[in-house]
Amino acid sequence: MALWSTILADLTAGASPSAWSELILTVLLTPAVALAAVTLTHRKRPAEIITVASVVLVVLQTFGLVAGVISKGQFSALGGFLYLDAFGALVLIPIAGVGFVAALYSVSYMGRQYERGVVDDRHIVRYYQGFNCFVLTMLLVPLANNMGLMWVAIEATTLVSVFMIMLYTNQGPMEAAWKYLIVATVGLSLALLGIVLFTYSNTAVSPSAVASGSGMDWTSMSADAKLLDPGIVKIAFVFVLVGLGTKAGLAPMHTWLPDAHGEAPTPVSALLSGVLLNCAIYGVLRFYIVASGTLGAALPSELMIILGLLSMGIAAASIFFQKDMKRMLAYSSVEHMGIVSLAVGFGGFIGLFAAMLHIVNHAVAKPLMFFASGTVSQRYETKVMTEIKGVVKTMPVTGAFLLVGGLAIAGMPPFNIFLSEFLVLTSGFGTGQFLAGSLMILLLVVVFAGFLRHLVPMVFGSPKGPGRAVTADSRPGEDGAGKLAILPMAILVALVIVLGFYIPQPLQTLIRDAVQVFGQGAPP
Amino acid sequence: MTLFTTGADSLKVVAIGALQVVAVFAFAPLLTGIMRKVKARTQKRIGASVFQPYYEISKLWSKDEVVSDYSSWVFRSAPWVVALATITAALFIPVFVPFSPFSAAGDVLLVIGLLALARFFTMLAGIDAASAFGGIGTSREMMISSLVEPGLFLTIFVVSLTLGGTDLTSLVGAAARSGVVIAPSMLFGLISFFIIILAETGRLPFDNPATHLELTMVHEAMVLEYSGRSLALIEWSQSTKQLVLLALLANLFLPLGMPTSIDVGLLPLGLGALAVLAKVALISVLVAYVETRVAKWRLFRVPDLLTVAIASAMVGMIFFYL
Amino acid sequence: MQVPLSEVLTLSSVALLVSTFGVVVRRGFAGWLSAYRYQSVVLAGSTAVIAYATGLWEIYAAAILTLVVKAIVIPRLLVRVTESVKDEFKIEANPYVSIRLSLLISALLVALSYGVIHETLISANLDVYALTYLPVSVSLFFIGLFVMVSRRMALNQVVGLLIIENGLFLFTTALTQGVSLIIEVGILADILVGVMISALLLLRMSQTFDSFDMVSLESLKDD
Amino acid sequence: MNFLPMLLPAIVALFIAGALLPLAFRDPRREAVASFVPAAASSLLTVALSASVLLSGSALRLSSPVVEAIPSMSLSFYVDGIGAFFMLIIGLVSTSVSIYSLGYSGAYSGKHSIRALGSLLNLFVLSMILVTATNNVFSFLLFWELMSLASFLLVVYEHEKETNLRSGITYLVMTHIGTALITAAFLVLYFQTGSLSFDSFRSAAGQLSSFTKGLVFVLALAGFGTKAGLVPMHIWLPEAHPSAPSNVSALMSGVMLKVGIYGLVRVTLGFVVPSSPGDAWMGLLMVVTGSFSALVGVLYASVEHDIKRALAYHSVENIGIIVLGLGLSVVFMSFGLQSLAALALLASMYHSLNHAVFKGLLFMGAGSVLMRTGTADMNRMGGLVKKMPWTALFFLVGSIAIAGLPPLNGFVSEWLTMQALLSSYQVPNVVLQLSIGFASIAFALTLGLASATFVKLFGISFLSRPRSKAAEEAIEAPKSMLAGMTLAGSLCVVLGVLPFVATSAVASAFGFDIGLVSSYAPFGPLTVGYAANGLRSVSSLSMPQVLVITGAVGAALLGFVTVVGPGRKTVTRRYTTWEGGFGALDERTEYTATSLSQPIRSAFRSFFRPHTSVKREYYSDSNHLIKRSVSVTSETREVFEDHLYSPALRAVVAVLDRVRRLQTGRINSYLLYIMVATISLLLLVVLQP
Repeated sequence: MALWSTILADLTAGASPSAWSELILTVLLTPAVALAAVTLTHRKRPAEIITVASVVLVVLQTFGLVAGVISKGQFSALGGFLYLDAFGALVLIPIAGVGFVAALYSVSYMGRQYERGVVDDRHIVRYYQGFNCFVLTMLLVPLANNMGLMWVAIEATTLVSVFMIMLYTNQGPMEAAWKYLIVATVGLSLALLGIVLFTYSNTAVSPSAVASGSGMDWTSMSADAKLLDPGIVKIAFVFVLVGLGTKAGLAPMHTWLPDAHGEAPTPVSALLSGVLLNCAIYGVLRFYIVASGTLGAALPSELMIILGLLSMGIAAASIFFQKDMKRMLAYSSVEHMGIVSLAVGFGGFIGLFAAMLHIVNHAVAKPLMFFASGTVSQRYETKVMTEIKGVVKTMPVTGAFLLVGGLAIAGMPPFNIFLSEFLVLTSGFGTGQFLAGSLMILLLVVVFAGFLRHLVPMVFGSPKGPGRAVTADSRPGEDGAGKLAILPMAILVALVIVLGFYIPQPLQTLIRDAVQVFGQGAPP
Repeated sequence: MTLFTTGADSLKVVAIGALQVVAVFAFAPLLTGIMRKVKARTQKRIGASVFQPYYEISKLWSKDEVVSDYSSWVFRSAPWVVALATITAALFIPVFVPFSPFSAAGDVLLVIGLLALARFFTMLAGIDAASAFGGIGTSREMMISSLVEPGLFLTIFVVSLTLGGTDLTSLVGAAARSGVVIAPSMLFGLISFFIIILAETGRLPFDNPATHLELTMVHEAMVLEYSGRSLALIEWSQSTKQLVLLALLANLFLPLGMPTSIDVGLLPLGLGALAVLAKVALISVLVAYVETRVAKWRLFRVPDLLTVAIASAMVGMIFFYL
Repeated sequence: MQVPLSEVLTLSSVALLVSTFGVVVRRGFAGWLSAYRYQSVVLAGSTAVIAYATGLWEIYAAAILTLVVKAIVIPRLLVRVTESVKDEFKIEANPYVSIRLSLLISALLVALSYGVIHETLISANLDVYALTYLPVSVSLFFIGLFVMVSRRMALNQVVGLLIIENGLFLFTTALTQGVSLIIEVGILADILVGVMISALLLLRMSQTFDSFDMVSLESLKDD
Repeated sequence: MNFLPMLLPAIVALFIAGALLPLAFRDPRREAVASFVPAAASSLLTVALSASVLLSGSALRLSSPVVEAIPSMSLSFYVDGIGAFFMLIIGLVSTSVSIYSLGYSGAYSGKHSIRALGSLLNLFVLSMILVTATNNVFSFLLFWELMSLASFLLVVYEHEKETNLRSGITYLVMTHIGTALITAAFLVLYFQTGSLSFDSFRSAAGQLSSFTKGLVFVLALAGFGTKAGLVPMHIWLPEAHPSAPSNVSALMSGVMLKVGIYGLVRVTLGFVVPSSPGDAWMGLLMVVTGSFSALVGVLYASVEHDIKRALAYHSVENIGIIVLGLGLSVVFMSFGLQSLAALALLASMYHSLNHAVFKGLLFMGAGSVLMRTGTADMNRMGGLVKKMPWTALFFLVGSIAIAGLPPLNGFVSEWLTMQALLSSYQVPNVVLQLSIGFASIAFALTLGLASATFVKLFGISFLSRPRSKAAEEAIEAPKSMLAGMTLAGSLCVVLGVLPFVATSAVASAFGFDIGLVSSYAPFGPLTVGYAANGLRSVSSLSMPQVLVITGAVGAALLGFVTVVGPGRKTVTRRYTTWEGGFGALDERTEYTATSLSQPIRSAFRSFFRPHTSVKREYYSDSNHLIKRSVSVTSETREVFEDHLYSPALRAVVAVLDRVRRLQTGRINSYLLYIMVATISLLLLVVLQP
């Protein structure tokens, strides 16, 4: 571990405070510039190269920011308008990481769709425009200090993702986009009600904030959380929880999620599931911090536990009967967001540590599953799981990744999801929430059974399927998916396995600082 | 009393043990002869002489053996294993003298294990000859033996509770000391042990030893393919097992006339041995008498009789506890 | 004559509630469009009242902006978009909840919002604007949501959305004079873009499916 | 022991080498050698490690952190006596199985990848060994499920057959339910002690309240029972073991079930120490479940005609006997009868060692028969003793051992269990005495049925005439398979004849002092004291002396036969079996496995509820007199499947189906959900004080 700390030290030594705020701005600028460049060139090849380059840049800058946060704690830019602390940095990592991996995968996936004529030149360019805009808006969410700006960023992500879901113009995506737009807009307006109420109670308390116009800033809200009026904060937190909960896919507001993630093109649904949900739950947790400051942790945690259990229950039921592969993965995202809210509900150092870790773990495992299932459904030309058999025989490498990803998502121990789920259970039983803990174990078993019921016949068995050239005699070595599809999946599989029993030192310190931001549990 | 005590008394001990086994081995066929004689007499027939089994064994001893070409070494080794197991089992049981020298090495559970080993190999031999008769015998024996085990174990449970422990020498000694009066639990133990002996030795309600009709034979069917010296060995160990079990019944449940311990002097030991012989002969007469009175039960009614044995042993146990 | 401020405020909130009920009652497309136009005017009026009371010039700009956009631009845009739509999709033939029952439920929702707001906020020392307009905007929000729930036609979803936007706008102006204008404009812009995209989507959908009836929009479900 | 701390990492490294090495080769022969030789070597190392830990009595401690912030979240290992004893079992069996797999993998060289079999086997054995070495909840669960995952991948190794997939899924889901229960048990302990490490569980064993003790015990019994295959949770076992390749099912049946028993022992004796008569109900529960699952296991095994399914059911029976022994020791412990508790524990642990060895041997025998004849159905085997003499001999040794017949190890552990049952009269509570008495009926019935089953298993598959062409053309198994079986067979004999080897191992593992149970001088007898109503006696069993006596009797018999020789020279002629004068009968008239077990099936009708269906085929529909063919199928119904599992599954599915309907597809209902959610949460928040 000494190795890591030496790297961090000399990296952050040279940078002066103002350097960090410039880094925040450049991180936002990179995707914007890429967006402009893609619209200018308007051709497939350059669009791909620009997108991948911009995402690589974003990843590097994010690592810089994370190093800065670990050594400095937190810093802001544009006079407090943008702000980054440990919790924000933690949510930033999946955005950059999954963005990079999704970019790589979409080059191969959209390329293949392009060859098959499913998508023409105009579509590809619009896809990459949407992709860069999507990354930009998602980066803005954790960086925004002003809650109004964060709300605008989340609303923008909704509009951009609606735009990208409508890429394929047949009936399914159209209907999914419509439902997504309506439900999300309703949800977000509810969230706006909550945010405005929070701001109102904040300005009522500290007149100085009114003058400097920072009434809506999270930093000032959390600073005088103790002084806010409990009545207003109670209603405001409910509005924000239901509002942003819709975007985070917490039940019963999750209904748009299976349609949207099921119908969107695979890289987009990987981004939606892996990262967008994190940004929404990030918003909810920001206000959870303020509300637990004012009302004490009891009431907000109770609400989080109720919604968490509800999401796991509904997701478990739907996974058990699902026929479409992508919808099953969407429901599994609902389940994992339920686990994160349950972890925060259980609270204490271990609970919050588990929540942060689960956000990162889920962002690693879910895209892996989406990529593997995307490649498989591209090759078998169907998304219905009962029609796909013997993937391990026709596509050995992707089959292995599908199996590893599936078992990881279902919570099978050697992989990373089990580590955070186990921590959640420990915090559950540790804080005496026996009923919620045992209900969670029960639902995890149902989800595991449901997943296995679909996954094992798909991966094993003698290969038959409607798709092109799905014959048993394909040479075991040669795998259907191209090199560029295998690379992102390989990175994610390696992470899924390694994170199962070894969490790198800087990530641990980052998570510990993020838990301090919640200001609840001291390490045991 | 560990076996390898040094000096003179170890010689005496081994001598008594060896003598006892030789006596058991010698008198066994006589017992079968007596039983057949009694059955004949009750059916108003003269019947063969009491020593007929000896003549049969010596006749078979010098006959050629015919072996089926489907069978394997298991078929040919079975008679030797059965004889070996039965004689070793006899060694551990104090038959004529309330003392068996080898009780340090094994107890009544070992005796049951050895008898089970003999039964295991007989069943295998039944299948090995690849004939339907062998199959009939083995399948019926499988069902009967699997129901005899619980009865046997529960009887031992009752006996070990009332007489303390499973070491045969101390059991027989304790039975002798307890005199004529039989504890109620021992009475129920006696009933269940009697039924089990009928099943073990293949007497009438379970199996008809005298017939070759495939409808009724169980033990006979398994050894149908044997001839010559192997058949002689099997017959001999069958009757030894019969004598040993009857002697066990006599010594444990009807201890009348049995000297309480070994060092009482030669005369009472001799008298005790004679008493045992008389009791065993009396019981075999009773068994033969029961055989003529009762017809062979249908095979699927046999489990009910064995359940009666288990139930009575269970009641014996309850009697002891309450 | 100097009308005291509180009367004016209660008068404008009553007017707002009446205009919302007006939208709920309408059956046809043209009907609720005119009711919506009337509601926007009343909204602009009450914003002007707040601006006059607080003397802040931004709120005046916001009031004019609402009047222009909501009373004129959006209705005309919607009319142009829905020209090609056949008539029978404009009339709400059989909504999930009959009109009389939906009126009752709207009244219930108003009562609920007033109850909740007063129950929790007795202790908070709210200024007079918040006190009057907070419950109105919350009930406006719930009624808009209820309209979207109870109507079968896709067009009426947009109606519900617009009512919710009005409620939201009133909420923000009444409560947070202190919020900087950029955020205010940002929020308004976001809402408008949202409405435009839904209109665009409606257009695209009307070409792919030949009807606006929601029934055709039920293929994606877990059967 | 200075080299001790290095052994564990060396074992782990060797196994991982065994897992990765085969990936470097292409030709199946070299792949097999590259994976199974390191496996055999590291299993030997495991035996050495566990033996040295048992002998020296010292413990090995090792750990590497996973999450610094939470101290007890780390990969920590602690090899103490109990762990070493089970590691010894795993080491012994996996050594012989690895040698056996060298030959056995030849059967798969054409169709399946040997690489996968080799590396998965290495991972499987490694995870089992590490489970017995872990020292905190996280690492225990990690390696526990790694074991289930590796064995699942091996169960679905031949994944063309549909049934294998279904049994694989049932297996993994049932194991996961078991793990859920175990996690709950450990976390309840965590709530009591505040840390995840087993040391704190052990130190807090005294202060647990009786309710927590009961709760943790029941959860652990259900959780580990699912893994060990106790009756109500055993349905995965008869499907998973036969579908795995035979060398894997030898490991699964012989050793993986023991890891379940290890968990149970660790929790009952380590964390939930029964100390007061109030805890006796736990022992009684184990005795009842144990004897019940022993009876059910052997009943199903006796009517089974697939050799691997029969052996799998038989594992259920033996696990029942082990749990029976454990239950008795818990009962004795809660009444403070330390010596009897040690006796019962010795019986149960000795039986788990024996069962691992002879079940491994039997599965290896079945594997070589399967490899040579291509079928596991006994009705198509027969006469193999002439074609595969060595396999037949080993299978016979295994059958005698498992049937608990004297010369071999099965008898010794059953003798100890019977002595423990018989000495239950010293328990001062009448209800316990009577219920243990009733449990001993089931136990005794199991012994009878076990020897009957193995007469059928050995007789039908090896003796009499071959019933199919494949059985006729069978040839002896390759050398390496025979070597594996020789190792296991000789272990059976050694453990049978010299019981002091195992009793001293168990004594030092569980730390009860030497004098307590019986004298451990080499060749000394196993003695159990008796003192009932004034009569004192000592019953003892010394296998070496029994062997000497049998030898003497054998010599005497031979002498008698030669001395009393036949009058004239006798000749042994070979001739066809007597067929009752009907002329040459073919093999169809022979007894088959199903017909052999028919009397048992009718004797236990109420349990099996045999269901026969007759199917008639006619030449023409109009006249039903002339039949083309009549086929009768009679099979026994799986009681637990019909009455316990399918109704439960239907109920769960019905509930899930109702919840699933929420996704109606209409946007109105989605918005309704949001409205309802907002209003209900508002009311919840407002109305709460």
